[in-house]
Amino acid sequence: MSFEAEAMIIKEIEARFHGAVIEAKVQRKRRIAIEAGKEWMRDIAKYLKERFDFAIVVSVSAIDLVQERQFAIVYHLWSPSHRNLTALRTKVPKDSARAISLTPLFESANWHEREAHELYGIEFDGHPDLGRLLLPEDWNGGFPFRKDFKLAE
Amino acid sequence: MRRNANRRRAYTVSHSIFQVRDLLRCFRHSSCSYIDFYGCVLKLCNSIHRHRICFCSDHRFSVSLLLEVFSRRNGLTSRLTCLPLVGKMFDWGRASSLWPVHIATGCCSPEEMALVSPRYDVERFGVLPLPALRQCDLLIVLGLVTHKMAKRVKLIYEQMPDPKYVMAVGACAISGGLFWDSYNVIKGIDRILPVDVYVPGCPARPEAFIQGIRLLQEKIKRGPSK
Amino acid sequence: MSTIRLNWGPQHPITGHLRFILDIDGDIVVRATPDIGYTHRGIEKLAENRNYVQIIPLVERICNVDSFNVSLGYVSAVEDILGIEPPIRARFIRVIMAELNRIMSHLYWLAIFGVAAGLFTLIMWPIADRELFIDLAEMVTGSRVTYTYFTPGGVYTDLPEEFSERTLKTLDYFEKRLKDYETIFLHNKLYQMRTVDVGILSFNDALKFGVAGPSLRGSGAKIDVRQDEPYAAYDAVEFEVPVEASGDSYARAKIRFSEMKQSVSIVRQALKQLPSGPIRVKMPSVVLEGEAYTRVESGRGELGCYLVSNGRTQPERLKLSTPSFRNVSALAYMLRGVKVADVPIIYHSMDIWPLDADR
Amino acid sequence: MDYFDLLVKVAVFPGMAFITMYAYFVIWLERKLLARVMLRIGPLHVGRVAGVLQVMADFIKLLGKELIIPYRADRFLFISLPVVAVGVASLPLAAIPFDEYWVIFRSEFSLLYVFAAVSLAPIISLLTGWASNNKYSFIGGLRAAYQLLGYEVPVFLSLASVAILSSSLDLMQIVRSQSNLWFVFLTPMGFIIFLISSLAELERSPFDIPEAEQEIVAGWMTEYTGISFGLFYLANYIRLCIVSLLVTSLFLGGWFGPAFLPPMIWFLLKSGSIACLIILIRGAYPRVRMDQLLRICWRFLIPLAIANLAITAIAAALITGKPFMVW
Repeated sequence: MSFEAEAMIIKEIEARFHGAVIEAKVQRKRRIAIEAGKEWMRDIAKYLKERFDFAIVVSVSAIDLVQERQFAIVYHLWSPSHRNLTALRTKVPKDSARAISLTPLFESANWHEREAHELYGIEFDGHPDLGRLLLPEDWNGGFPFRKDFKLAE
Repeated sequence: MRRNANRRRAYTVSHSIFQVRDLLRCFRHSSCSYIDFYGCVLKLCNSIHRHRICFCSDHRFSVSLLLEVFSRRNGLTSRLTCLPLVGKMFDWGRASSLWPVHIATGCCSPEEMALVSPRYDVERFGVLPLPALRQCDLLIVLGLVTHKMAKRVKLIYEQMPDPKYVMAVGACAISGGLFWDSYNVIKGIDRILPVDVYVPGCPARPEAFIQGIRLLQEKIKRGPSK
Repeated sequence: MSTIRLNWGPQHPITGHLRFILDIDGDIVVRATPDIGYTHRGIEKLAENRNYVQIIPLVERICNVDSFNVSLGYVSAVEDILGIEPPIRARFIRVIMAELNRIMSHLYWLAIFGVAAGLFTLIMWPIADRELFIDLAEMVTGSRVTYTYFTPGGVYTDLPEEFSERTLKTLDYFEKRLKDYETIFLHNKLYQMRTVDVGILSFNDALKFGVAGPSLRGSGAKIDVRQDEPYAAYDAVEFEVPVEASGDSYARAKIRFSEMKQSVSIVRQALKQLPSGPIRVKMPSVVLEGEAYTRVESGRGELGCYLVSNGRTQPERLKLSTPSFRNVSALAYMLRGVKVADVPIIYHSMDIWPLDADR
Repeated sequence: MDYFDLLVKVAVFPGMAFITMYAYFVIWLERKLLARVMLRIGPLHVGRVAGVLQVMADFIKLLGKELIIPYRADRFLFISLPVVAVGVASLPLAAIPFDEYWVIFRSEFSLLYVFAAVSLAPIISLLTGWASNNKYSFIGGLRAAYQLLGYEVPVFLSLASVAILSSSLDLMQIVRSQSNLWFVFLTPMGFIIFLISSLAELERSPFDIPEAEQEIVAGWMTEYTGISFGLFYLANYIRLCIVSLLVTSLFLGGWFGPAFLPPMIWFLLKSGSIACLIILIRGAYPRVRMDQLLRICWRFLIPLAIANLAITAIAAALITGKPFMVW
């Protein structure tokens, strides 16, 4: 099975953002994973949106990488016309967890980023409203989704 | 089902509004009687009244209280209200007409919907869901209660008029269930509310619901425990 | 003139598990803020402490009116990571159960949407008919709403013998009932008065807010995971993806009615083609390192399951991107400037299940 | 006038005891009938037969429940309004003739009296909404007042056609003049308009906007607990009974009917079937919006009612030969 459409997207991204893209690969059919530096996220996303019609952010997941002392932030973008899902991935250090928000670009990333902010404590620069979403109003137990937050035994 | 809902158990939730509950706990219909014609009506009402003022009401009275006041003023030593038959009648009325308040707290809510639907039709037993909590007397806690919801459940319970009953439905409401190690789920609703009936299941089946309602009715019909 | 602030929920006859903070000016909603999180259990965090099979019942609880579809999303993610492929019979069974569940989910929606306009008959009829489908599911799995039937590598047990016959009978009956619903709902003049041109969500706005599922297709976007990237055995059955262009509450309602019809036809086809053979492949004992993102079309819309494994028995990260979470974020925009009486209609036309949004 | 006679009439038969029993019956009937429409059984186990004691159990329970008066509510109004509501709701009963003999109070202008009393009800709702000091109650009260603007005019226009047909404002006279032909056949449009607008007047589905459960919880009744809620509940159903009795007197020929049943039975049968109709409508139609109700009333019902009135007046003038003969 060959992945021509996927390879084409990767090729264009790599050509356009040479040096910014750390890793780009086809995972399986209709799944692309691109890893980039965090300062390039908005540019790559913008290019993906305008060039390949990646219009919807379907999910924003943060991952706590314990060994690397980093957070990985994964944006999943869906392109209705290309029928393709791209995982746009970046890493931010745990100590200064700041990332550039994609909400000005994709309104659909708004609540997902709020959630990541609330549960992991990642700051998103340029996000309009990082208010409380899921946890109780008077929650002060830290960021529950970090690995160092221990659940009851 | 627990015969006596007065369960002294330290709860770990520390929200300011929950503190009042401790003071009110002994005034439950089943543990103590302020509405059930067994004397000491006025005293208990007054003490509840002091704590309730912050929520919703600045005064409370009930027909039984009026009867009590009337009979004391006229030197009747409240004989009328002590008649066992009158008490029995009220117990029957309460048991036969349980109006549950509409609050969905967790995943058992579709099963509650099935409960009022044609196949299980709980209106046969006089259970009629009503929109406004001021008119309701049965709080069905449907499944898990998170910390955020717990404050509301608490408030809802305080705002319901006495006598009121609580039914904990589902494993989550009883003990935390599947989410026993979650950081946001209260491990058992009886930590914040006095529960009358426990209905197990995850989610509880409508048959179990009906059984729970029947048990509650029996409990009410037996009258207050002394 | 000053506005009045209304708090709708969590104890309110329509809102279910979430709260709306409505600022109203007269009869017009000036600002609406959905406030979710009343059922936030941290399922994704809990999943990091469970092994892969133990997570299935956990995941089902995020949307237990639609649990076949939700667990299908998770199970296929596990299969992607393990690199196993379920046998063909299991895939057809998955399609059958998923579509039956879609009908159940839409019937549940119909009940709530009917009552949003104050007609209590319409809460009872669909729920009563939903019971028939629950019976079918119970026959197969032994449980009413949370089944834990799909396992990585296939399904848990085979279908009972009389299942096919009874399903066909139920479907015949249900098609007749569907006509009744259309009479009392879709063709009811008063319902049309309440829903047509209410809560319009344009195509561009729908894409912008990332709305999912029937709500998205009601705005004219032909996006359906079952067609975009067929999973299970959806490539072997024929079906249409209904699309309405107008984007109002009535269009979203119509979409769900058409989807129920399509589901009936899909189940019939799948039952006809149902091959014999094994129902499960064995799970490998070693979990590989890797990640997978699977999408399924649940009753409420696209559900994404992002699973990261680090080779241990417990996943590194499980992220569920749920349709209700995506839809509820669009509500703040949709409810601005509408009449107070339209708020329940718009809210329930999106078919939001707050448990699903909170996770 | 015999005072004992009057006392019996006020207290027992057409008066309070009867109307309470009737309302009790209608509440029970509504729960059973709606349950049947919804494919359910309805109340069953309370009381030996078909849950007949269900409503009694409800009221006994409400009697024993705590009464909560909201903080900063208008206490006097809040406590007194439920009682006033029941009183006001049963006021029209005084002038409704059940028979040639069974009427509490006869007057030349009883029709006007009845409708003056009937249109007091929204005032109660408005006051209740205001007295409760609750946003939902307040909105509900305001909605009731708005609704009044919608249905009041068509009600009176359709009544005018009845008055023209019988050349009288006396309810007794109106019923008597239907001894041969009921007015529902003479002015069917008036009947339909009256029925629709009385649904709005009763705040019942599809016009239950002031107590729209899905929007404003229980409308103006939101804050009421215990027996004060019970009294409002009773008052609502008393109003329903009154309207069904009125429709019977005005359009369905009152107590007239074939001789194999006593006249009183005919009267109750007819009004009971009107009550059933009103109940069944609740099982079939969703609620409309406020602006839609006003649009229905002003764009549709009022022109129809005026046309109906004109046609009735002209036809009556032609037939009787007396132009503008009324009173």
